[in-house]
Amino acid sequence: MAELTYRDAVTRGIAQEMARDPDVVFFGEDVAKAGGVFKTTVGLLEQFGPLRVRDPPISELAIMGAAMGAAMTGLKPIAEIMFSDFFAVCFDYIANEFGKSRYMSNGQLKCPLVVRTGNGAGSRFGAQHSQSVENWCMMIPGLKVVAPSTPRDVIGLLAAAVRDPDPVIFFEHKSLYATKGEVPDGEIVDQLGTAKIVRPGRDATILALAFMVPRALEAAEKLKAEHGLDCEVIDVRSLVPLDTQTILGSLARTHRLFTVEENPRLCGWGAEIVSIAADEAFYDLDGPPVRITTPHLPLPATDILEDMVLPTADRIVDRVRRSLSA
Amino acid sequence: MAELTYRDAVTRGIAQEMARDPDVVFFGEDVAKAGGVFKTTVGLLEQFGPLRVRDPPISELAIMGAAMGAAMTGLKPIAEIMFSDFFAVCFDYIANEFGKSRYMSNGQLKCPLVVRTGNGAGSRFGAQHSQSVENWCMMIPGLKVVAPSTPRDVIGLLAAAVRDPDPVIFFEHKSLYATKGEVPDGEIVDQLGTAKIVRPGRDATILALAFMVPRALEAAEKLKAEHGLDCEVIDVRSLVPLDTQTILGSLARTHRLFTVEENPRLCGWGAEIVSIAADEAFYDLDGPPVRITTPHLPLPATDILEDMVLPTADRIVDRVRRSLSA
Amino acid sequence: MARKPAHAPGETAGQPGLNDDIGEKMRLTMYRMQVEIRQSEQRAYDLFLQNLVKGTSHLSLGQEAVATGFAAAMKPGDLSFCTYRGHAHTLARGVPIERVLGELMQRDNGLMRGKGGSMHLTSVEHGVMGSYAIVGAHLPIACGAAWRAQYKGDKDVSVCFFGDGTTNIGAFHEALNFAAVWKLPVIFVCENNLYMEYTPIGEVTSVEHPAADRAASYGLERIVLDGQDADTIYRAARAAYDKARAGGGPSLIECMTYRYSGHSRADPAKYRPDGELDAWKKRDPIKIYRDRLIQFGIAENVIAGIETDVNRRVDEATEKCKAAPPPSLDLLTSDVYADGGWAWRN
Amino acid sequence: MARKPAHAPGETAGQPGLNDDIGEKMRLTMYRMQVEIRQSEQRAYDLFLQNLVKGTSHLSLGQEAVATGFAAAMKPGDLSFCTYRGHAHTLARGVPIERVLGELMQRDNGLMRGKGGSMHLTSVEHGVMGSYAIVGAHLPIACGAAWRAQYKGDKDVSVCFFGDGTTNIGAFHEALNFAAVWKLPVIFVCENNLYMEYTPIGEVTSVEHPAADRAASYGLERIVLDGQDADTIYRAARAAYDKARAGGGPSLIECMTYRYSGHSRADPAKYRPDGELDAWKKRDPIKIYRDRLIQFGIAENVIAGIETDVNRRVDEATEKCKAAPPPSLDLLTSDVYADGGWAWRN
Ligand SMILES: Cc1ncc(C[n+]2csc(CCOP(=O)(O)OP(=O)(O)O)c2C)c(N)n1
Ligand SMILES: Cc1ncc(C[n+]2csc(CCOP(=O)(O)OP(=O)(O)O)c2C)c(N)n1
Ligand SMILES: [Mg+2]
Ligand SMILES: [Mg+2]
Repeated sequence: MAELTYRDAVTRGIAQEMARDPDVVFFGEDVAKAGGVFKTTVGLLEQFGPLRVRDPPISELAIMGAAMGAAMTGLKPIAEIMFSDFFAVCFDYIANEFGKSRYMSNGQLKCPLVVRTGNGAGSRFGAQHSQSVENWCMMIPGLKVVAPSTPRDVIGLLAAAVRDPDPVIFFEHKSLYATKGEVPDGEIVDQLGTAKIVRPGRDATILALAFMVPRALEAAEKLKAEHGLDCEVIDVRSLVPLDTQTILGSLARTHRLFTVEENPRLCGWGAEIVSIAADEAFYDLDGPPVRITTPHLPLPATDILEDMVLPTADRIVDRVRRSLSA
Repeated sequence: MAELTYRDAVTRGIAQEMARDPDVVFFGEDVAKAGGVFKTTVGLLEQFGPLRVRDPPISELAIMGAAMGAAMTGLKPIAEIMFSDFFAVCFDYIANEFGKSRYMSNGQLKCPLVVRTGNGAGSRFGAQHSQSVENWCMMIPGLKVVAPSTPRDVIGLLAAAVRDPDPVIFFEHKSLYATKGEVPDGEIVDQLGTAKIVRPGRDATILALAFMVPRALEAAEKLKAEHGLDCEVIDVRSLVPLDTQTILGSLARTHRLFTVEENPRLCGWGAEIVSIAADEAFYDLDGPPVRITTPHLPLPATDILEDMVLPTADRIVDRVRRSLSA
Repeated sequence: MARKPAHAPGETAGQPGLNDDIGEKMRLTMYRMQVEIRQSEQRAYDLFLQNLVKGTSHLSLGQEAVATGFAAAMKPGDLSFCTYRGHAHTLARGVPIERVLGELMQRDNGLMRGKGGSMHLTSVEHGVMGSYAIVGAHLPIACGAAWRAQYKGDKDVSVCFFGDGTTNIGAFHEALNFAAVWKLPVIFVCENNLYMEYTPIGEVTSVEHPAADRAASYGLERIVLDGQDADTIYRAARAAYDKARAGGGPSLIECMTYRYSGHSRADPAKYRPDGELDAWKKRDPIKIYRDRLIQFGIAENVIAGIETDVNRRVDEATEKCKAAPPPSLDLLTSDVYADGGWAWRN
Repeated sequence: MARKPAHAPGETAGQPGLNDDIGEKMRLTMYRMQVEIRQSEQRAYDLFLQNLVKGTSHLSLGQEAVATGFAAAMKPGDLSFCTYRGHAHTLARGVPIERVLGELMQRDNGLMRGKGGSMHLTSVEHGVMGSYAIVGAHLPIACGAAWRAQYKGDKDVSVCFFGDGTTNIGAFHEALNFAAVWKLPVIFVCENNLYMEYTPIGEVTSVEHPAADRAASYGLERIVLDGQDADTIYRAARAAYDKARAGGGPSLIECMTYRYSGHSRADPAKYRPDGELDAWKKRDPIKIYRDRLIQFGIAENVIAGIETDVNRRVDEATEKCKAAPPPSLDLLTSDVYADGGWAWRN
């Protein structure tokens, strides 16, 4: 067991997989010599050499396309897109290529790649460098989509992603890079498509993802301490495959559902899960399912405005308390 | 009054606005000399001349960026992106630019443009030319998103879009181009953000968009004739702004909600509306709200497979009937 | 502009003859290939008129020499990346006619059993790593395949075919620079058929030769070829493959050619100036090649034998397709994910 | 590669002197501009060290001459499109220092009252039509503004600044071709500071001069300038503006320059080879320009007067920013839509 930052867990996760499989290659803007703009990949070039860890030009189309071509023909590439906002400049691969080639070719083509990216707000970078865009990927058939909230999950889910035979979009949260957590020694391999109950509870189910998980946990503690409400918190972890069993199982016990999303409101993952719950578990629900999201806005740069816009523990507490006492 | 195809309504809608306002310009691949690959813009070049109707290169980034720059500085551009699937090659403008510049500049910049596009399935074009991608746009803050289902709405909503001071994404449905409808003479101007009850009913509310509207209507007639169920059908028309008043108002009368979406399941507009209904109208609901969608799949090319995949009137009938009798 | 092939007709006539660097066997192979593409494409067109081809389709009638010259120069294991206009390149790699027509006719015997359609022909066993319908998307993908070859020390070369109009999209630029900097074994082949869909390429392009005139931007040699002469293509292709295999990096090759039919099945191609089609038909690649074979002393009956044989095979393929059932319905949800299924939830 | 400026130092020294085509008044203006940018950027850096600049910021220390030369050649109404590294270009258009520093410090007096942040400086009244943080995105946008000018017969010119690294992204290619074909009054200015973020541009680019060596791809003239000499920039800029206004279409201009600090505030720039920074500092644009003024006989006290005045104004601006309140909270939901609000539903 060691304490590791989420940032260092990224490095260790990549290294674990590169050491295991020589077909794993890694590339992205400034990831090699410079170790990445978020310093998530320091030392990988030295460890694995310039053939396996490479600095491409500022050419996100080339990066994503090359990852796909390499994956199709036998490598297991990990590509980094520096900020998830930049998915918009290479969205063709995400939306039209990665997840469709196997289907269109009737199973002839494969696309076992991982795209890692820095997602989310909190750094006061403004509207084009702070977005939480996991729903841009969740909505595309054929992809898998993961977003870990702890260092341990970073390693385990990254390993699962690299070993998965399908294209996986791997969302790291920029505001979690500096956070720390216990990580066991040795190889860690987790499983895609599994949510985790990170705090059991009886009165309500709160779903959260990535940076929202610690906030939901904090809210749950406050709800308990201040209002006597015992909430179950589930770290969704994997949007596709979605662990509806764990989610609906929890709902069957608590009878109330809250989702805490960082992405802007419209068509977020919370909407999808709420619509599943409303359809399939309607009679389990003792009250309206509630989505707590970033409002449907571009993100402001200024600290006090950015702090207002993301769901906070206090906002979660307030919303859950009001809803449960209604 | 005249009968017009949806296709010709596009031409007439553009012409109406270009005749009214010399700042309206129109461009897109093959739209000028050739009149568009879907023949939606035949004659516009002749009517408005080569300075106002132009053929750019295959450069969707240039097209979208140029539309934005022109809009920012005083024109009212209408840009065509041939197939909505190609939004993926210019998604940066949709996701990161159009809807954010006003906000980021604290109101200094404006972006009054319209992007028209051919959306949806039914032409056996396969996975990269058949998608229904209105949710790609609905999820982005700062945009407005419209999808007409009739020739009259094409003209009216296009006029409203062109006159709107914000960026509007205008989804035309490829499978509706050949359909006909009555259109009044003279100028037609509709209003964004308004849904339309196209068939009143008491037993359930069925929401549909674009190509799914005629199918929902057909289903409603069958439900009435064959099962005595009287369904209200609402043409959502505008995803942003969303006319939640009309939708929730209907739900308050019928107490049951169904959405009929062509886009693949995850994070579609149906999820958003169901999550609104579940939260805000929970106690109006007499049973689970149900989403009828294209399954979460890439689209197959073959006719019999494509016909299976989209929601049909029969599938709607079956789902509604089973749900209401449960 | 850019309406004249850069090389005069009969340019290769001065070559040493049948036993030159190409030789009789390869020439007969290339003739057969061109005839097969011609007849298959013509058949696709006829079947469309009979309402037996559904969806869209993009023919290469008139462009047969490019596909032929490149495919003939390939080694097994070399990889092709095509566009929606990919029937020719697919056939040229040896994919059975039946499997191509079957896909166009949306039958169960189609290359992808009808799931992909005419724009996405793929046959991994023949090295056809897919046909891509988003303009430009496959150029970076081909780079990735070439990177794999470079990394693994495999000796295969990736070749990526695209049109003139594609040179104006961002992915073209990114792929070319990327391939040049990483010295990837990839060949970019621009089939300049003078039109991006319905608009003449000259009206939307800042240079006369949309690919070749930009080669210098990537430190590459400027190459413009007569796309109607399979020998010319073959020689250039061989050189490019050799260079790529020797670690010399990418090539960008522009081939001047012409499509006889419209852009896609919906297009009557009325935008073309009078006489343009006729002028190009005078330089028909199959006619050019047939004349050369004759000139080199190949017997007329050998040539006719190839033509008849191809014709028979196209007929047979057509009949098989007509008799083939439609795809089975369970294909709808198969092969989204590697486990064979489509489950996005548990 | 590409590490040496293309022109030797002091190149303009042979010009006819103070009353040449530029003249004393313009030269003093350009000196003041460069000093103002230098001191404001230095102040931004100091404020960052004091933890008073939040978020990120990208300084143009060392690159002052480019912004100055272009802005000085502009007419009112001309439009600037900048990147995240846009403070210099914004100041050069006459935007008050206070408004720029205020935005960096996330105060209510900021140019966008803190909503945009340092990467998105915009001042429409000064012709600064935004700063864009997605590499390449603003090149097509500048084309659109130029199209409007062409269509309306307005005489303004759009200028679009970007870095060397930006030349490898698709939008660069699409914008250049588009502008060339439509003959738009737009000027593309590549500030080649030798690095795309942390990676030397030569390691990721297929040509030595990432912009200029690609000009021919768009039928444009190859132009590489000494980016440390404001006079050189000014003259080239004037010519490009004149050409654009006369309907001669776009220009692509590569200016060799260097940033003294890291890419952004988080970057200590350790990847630079020893001595590189020092070598460039020997050709400091402000030093070059100051020496020229002296050489042309401008009195030392006039020059020092400018410096002192700018210093005072930067101090004043700083104090105003420190005293300024944070943005009011209702800004959060304002100006998403043209009605001033953010309602996506009724
Ligand atoms: C990104 C994108 N934009 C537009 C289209 C529509 N489209 C399909 S083919 C084509 C023309 C391509 O021209 P060219 O590259 O010359 O190839 P050709 O069809 O002539 O072989 C266009 C515009 C597309 N498929 N993808
Ligand atoms: C599409 C995109 N990719 C990557 C980035 C991250 N990024 C920001 S600045 C930069 C380097 C740009 O280099 P250059 O164009 O030379 O400009 P400079 O910063 O040197 O002025 C990169 C890679 C981005 N903002 N947008
Ligand atoms: Mg073409
Ligand atoms: Mg740079």
